[in-house]
Amino acid sequence: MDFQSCVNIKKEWDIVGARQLGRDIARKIGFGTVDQARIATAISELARNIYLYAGTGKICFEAIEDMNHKGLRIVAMDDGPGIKELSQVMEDGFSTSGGLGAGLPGVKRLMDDFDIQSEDGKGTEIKAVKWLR
Amino acid sequence: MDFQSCVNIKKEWDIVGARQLGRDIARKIGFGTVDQARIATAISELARNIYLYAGTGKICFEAIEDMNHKGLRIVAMDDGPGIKELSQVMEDGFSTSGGLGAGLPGVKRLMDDFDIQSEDGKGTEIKAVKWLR
Amino acid sequence: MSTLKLDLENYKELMQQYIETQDEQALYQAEQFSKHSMQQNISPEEIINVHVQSLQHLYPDMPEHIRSSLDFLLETMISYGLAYQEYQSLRERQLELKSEISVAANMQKTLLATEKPEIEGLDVGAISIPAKQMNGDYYHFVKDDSGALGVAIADVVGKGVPAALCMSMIKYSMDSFPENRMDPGVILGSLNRVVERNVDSSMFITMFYGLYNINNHTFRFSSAGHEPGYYYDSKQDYFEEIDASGLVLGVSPEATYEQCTKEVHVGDMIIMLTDGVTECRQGDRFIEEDEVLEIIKQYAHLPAQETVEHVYKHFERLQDFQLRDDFTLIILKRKV
Amino acid sequence: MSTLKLDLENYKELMQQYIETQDEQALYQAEQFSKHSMQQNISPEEIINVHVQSLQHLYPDMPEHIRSSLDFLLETMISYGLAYQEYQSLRERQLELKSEISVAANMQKTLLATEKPEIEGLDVGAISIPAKQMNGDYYHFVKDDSGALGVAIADVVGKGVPAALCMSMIKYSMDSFPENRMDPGVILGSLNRVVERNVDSSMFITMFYGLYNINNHTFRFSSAGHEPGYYYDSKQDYFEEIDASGLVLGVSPEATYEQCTKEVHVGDMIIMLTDGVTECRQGDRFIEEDEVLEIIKQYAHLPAQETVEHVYKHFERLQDFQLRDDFTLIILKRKV
Ligand SMILES: [Mn+2]
Ligand SMILES: [Mn+2]
Ligand SMILES: [Mn+2]
Ligand SMILES: [Mn+2]
Repeated sequence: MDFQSCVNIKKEWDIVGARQLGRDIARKIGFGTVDQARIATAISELARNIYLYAGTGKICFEAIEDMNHKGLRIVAMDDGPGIKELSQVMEDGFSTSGGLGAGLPGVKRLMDDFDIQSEDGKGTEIKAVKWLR
Repeated sequence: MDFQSCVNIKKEWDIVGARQLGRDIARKIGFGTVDQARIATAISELARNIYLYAGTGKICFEAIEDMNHKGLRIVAMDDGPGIKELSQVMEDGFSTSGGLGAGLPGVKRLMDDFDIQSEDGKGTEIKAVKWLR
Repeated sequence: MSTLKLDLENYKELMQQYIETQDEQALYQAEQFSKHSMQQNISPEEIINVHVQSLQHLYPDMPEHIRSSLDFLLETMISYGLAYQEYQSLRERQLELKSEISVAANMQKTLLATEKPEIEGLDVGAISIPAKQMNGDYYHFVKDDSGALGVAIADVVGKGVPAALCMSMIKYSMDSFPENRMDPGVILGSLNRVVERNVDSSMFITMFYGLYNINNHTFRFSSAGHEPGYYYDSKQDYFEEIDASGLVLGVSPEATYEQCTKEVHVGDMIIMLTDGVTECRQGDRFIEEDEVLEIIKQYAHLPAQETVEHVYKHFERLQDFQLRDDFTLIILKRKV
Repeated sequence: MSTLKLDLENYKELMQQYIETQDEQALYQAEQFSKHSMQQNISPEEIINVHVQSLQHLYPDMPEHIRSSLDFLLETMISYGLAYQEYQSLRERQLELKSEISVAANMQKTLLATEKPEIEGLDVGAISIPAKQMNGDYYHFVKDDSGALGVAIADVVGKGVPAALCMSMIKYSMDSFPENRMDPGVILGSLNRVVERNVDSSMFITMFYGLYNINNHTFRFSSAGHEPGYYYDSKQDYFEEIDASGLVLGVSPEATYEQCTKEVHVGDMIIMLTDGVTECRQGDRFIEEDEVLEIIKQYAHLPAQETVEHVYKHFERLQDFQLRDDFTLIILKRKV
């Protein structure tokens, strides 16, 4: 993956940087206003998770294409503590508790494809794709 | 209650008439845009219930005042079949099923006070009040 | 996609109508439009988007700052849109759970069913209505070898599913007691050990157990911390509390249960109930004990089953048709 | 009220910043603003209202048609606002139910608990994991007067609360059987009558009951329509199905249960399981029977309890840590 399409997440300010880069790429791919806003919100969640729970990590963007359509892939990586109870974290209805975070189920909803790999003590990698319709 | 502050509900068009009259009175009492819209939506629900389930009935409006504040009282009356299972009709979470109607729990939410009396075969009377804050 | 486009046209026209005429009909249709959109799972941010597009079609010279402001507004709606989608899936899950619990409630009804005994000279009325779907109250009739009638009335501390599970345990334990050993104190003693052994210590059961001897018309009873019963003396028109000392079930394995006996005269009644009857509330006010007895007396001339039903209906209405606790009332009336 | 006013200021400033600079930071803060608003139960129509007011402060000369269009937009948001409020109350109710069911699940664990027997010469392993909170599978060990070991394994058709209630019935019925009459066919026959009498006809229970005679090392078993078990012949390294004919419990009061006997040799295993083991799925693919036996064999050299635990962990991972059905596996291995 191209270096320039990644943003390192170390401080809260980097969340804005990641959103900006992601939105720019999304716009270039051809996503409309609503989808751009959804993608930006998904990026916020991913970046904030890194910032809050892993300390540091990075978020990368890639324009992708399959036979039928173009899309944007977001990959969020960190070497943090990992997520122990995946099934609990992905459970619906309680992620937006109090409304402070959409959480990972929110990211899954905002995007089209969603995949998560996490190992206890070895960090987390989340891949999410939004397809252009 | 003053004759002029009632609207007879016989056809769907009368729903609009009831909303119009209710909104005018609400505006005069001093309600803001959001509350006006909420009151109009509550009137829609009450009037549509009459139109759909009782056939005919009427909706009356009254400017009221207690020691501390002014308010609007809406009274919806019909001689229809009445509601058998009140506790079921007032149950939350299923009223907006499919999104077609906010139902009576919706009216209760949109207004401040809510009271319903219904007798099997003898019709229904619903009183709802919104207070000016 | 095509429906959304169609709706865009629709929205634009309605909006234009409203801008031009300011009339209520357009607003009414706006309401219909949004309900229709909700049916199609359209999120609020999409409504904002349709709004922006409609404005641009109608007013291509819309000031840039207005356009920007609406983009900003759209951004704030994304989180609300997520909550809306979560709402949809929560509602589905809730419906599932509801039907699951209603199946369980039906099972419970079958499991806990007890037949009201037909006994010469004794008029029996019993009613038990759960506050939610599942009943945490329980009553049970059993005739022993000598023809005496055993009556159990119980209340689990707690409601809903856990209480129901607990009650089914009580029921199976009682079913497995031999039918010839029915001393109230002994029965409560055995149940106490079962509950103590099997149930989490945070869960308690109160029970009143009475044995009506049809031959000499005496009523022997014990209580495991249950709401006291009443004896109604019809000659003196007077209610007397009947109670016996004993710990609630499940607290201590060594609990013992006092046994008391009451002679029952012709025309008199024994009343057993749970706190769902005596702790009825009207608004914020608790009903007084006297009020409950007053209402019972008011319907006492009727057959016992009609009495308990009328009393229930009275308190149901008083509580706006929403019981706060399970409601169980049993009346035994000596006829001859 | 005062917080809302504060937020109005806040919103206005952020919006202005965005209009002037179009920068991402303002949008990020818009997102934060809306999450904050949601925490304070502010409905989407109120956001629209704050938007309109901010625009009017900043641009007092805003065209009348824009103002009207926003009133129209606000009207469409009222229904979404209602859905949002319903979402809040649904979530609360859901949390309540969740904790209620978790209490019930704990009770169920206590109620259905069975002690794994220590028997000279026999190595016993057992595991039972529910797919949701409450277990619709059940297993039970009991030693009879002669020292024989009775093993029951059962599966209710259905999951969740109703299944749990049903299982507690089975448990209490079994507890009330006299301890000296433990013929598998007779036990299934009695249970069948209990279930038939007490449970709705839509609910079925399958059960496999086996009796291991420790003196002559024979295994006598009956099955009420349950998933067949397996006998593992260690010398020949070969699995043989063990099954007996019999209707599922609760269908017909007259059902009878065939009884079969199997000799057990040193080093061999008896495997009993529910369909949650054999019908594991990986994505859309069902696991083949052979695969299950292969995995069991892979861990067969370990003590029986470790075997069943390793097999469970294997299939748990295979199913992405989300069981589709309750999973119960019992292994009896003859040591000497
Ligand atoms: Mn209770
Ligand atoms: Mn109670
Ligand atoms: Mn099952
Ligand atoms: Mn199963």
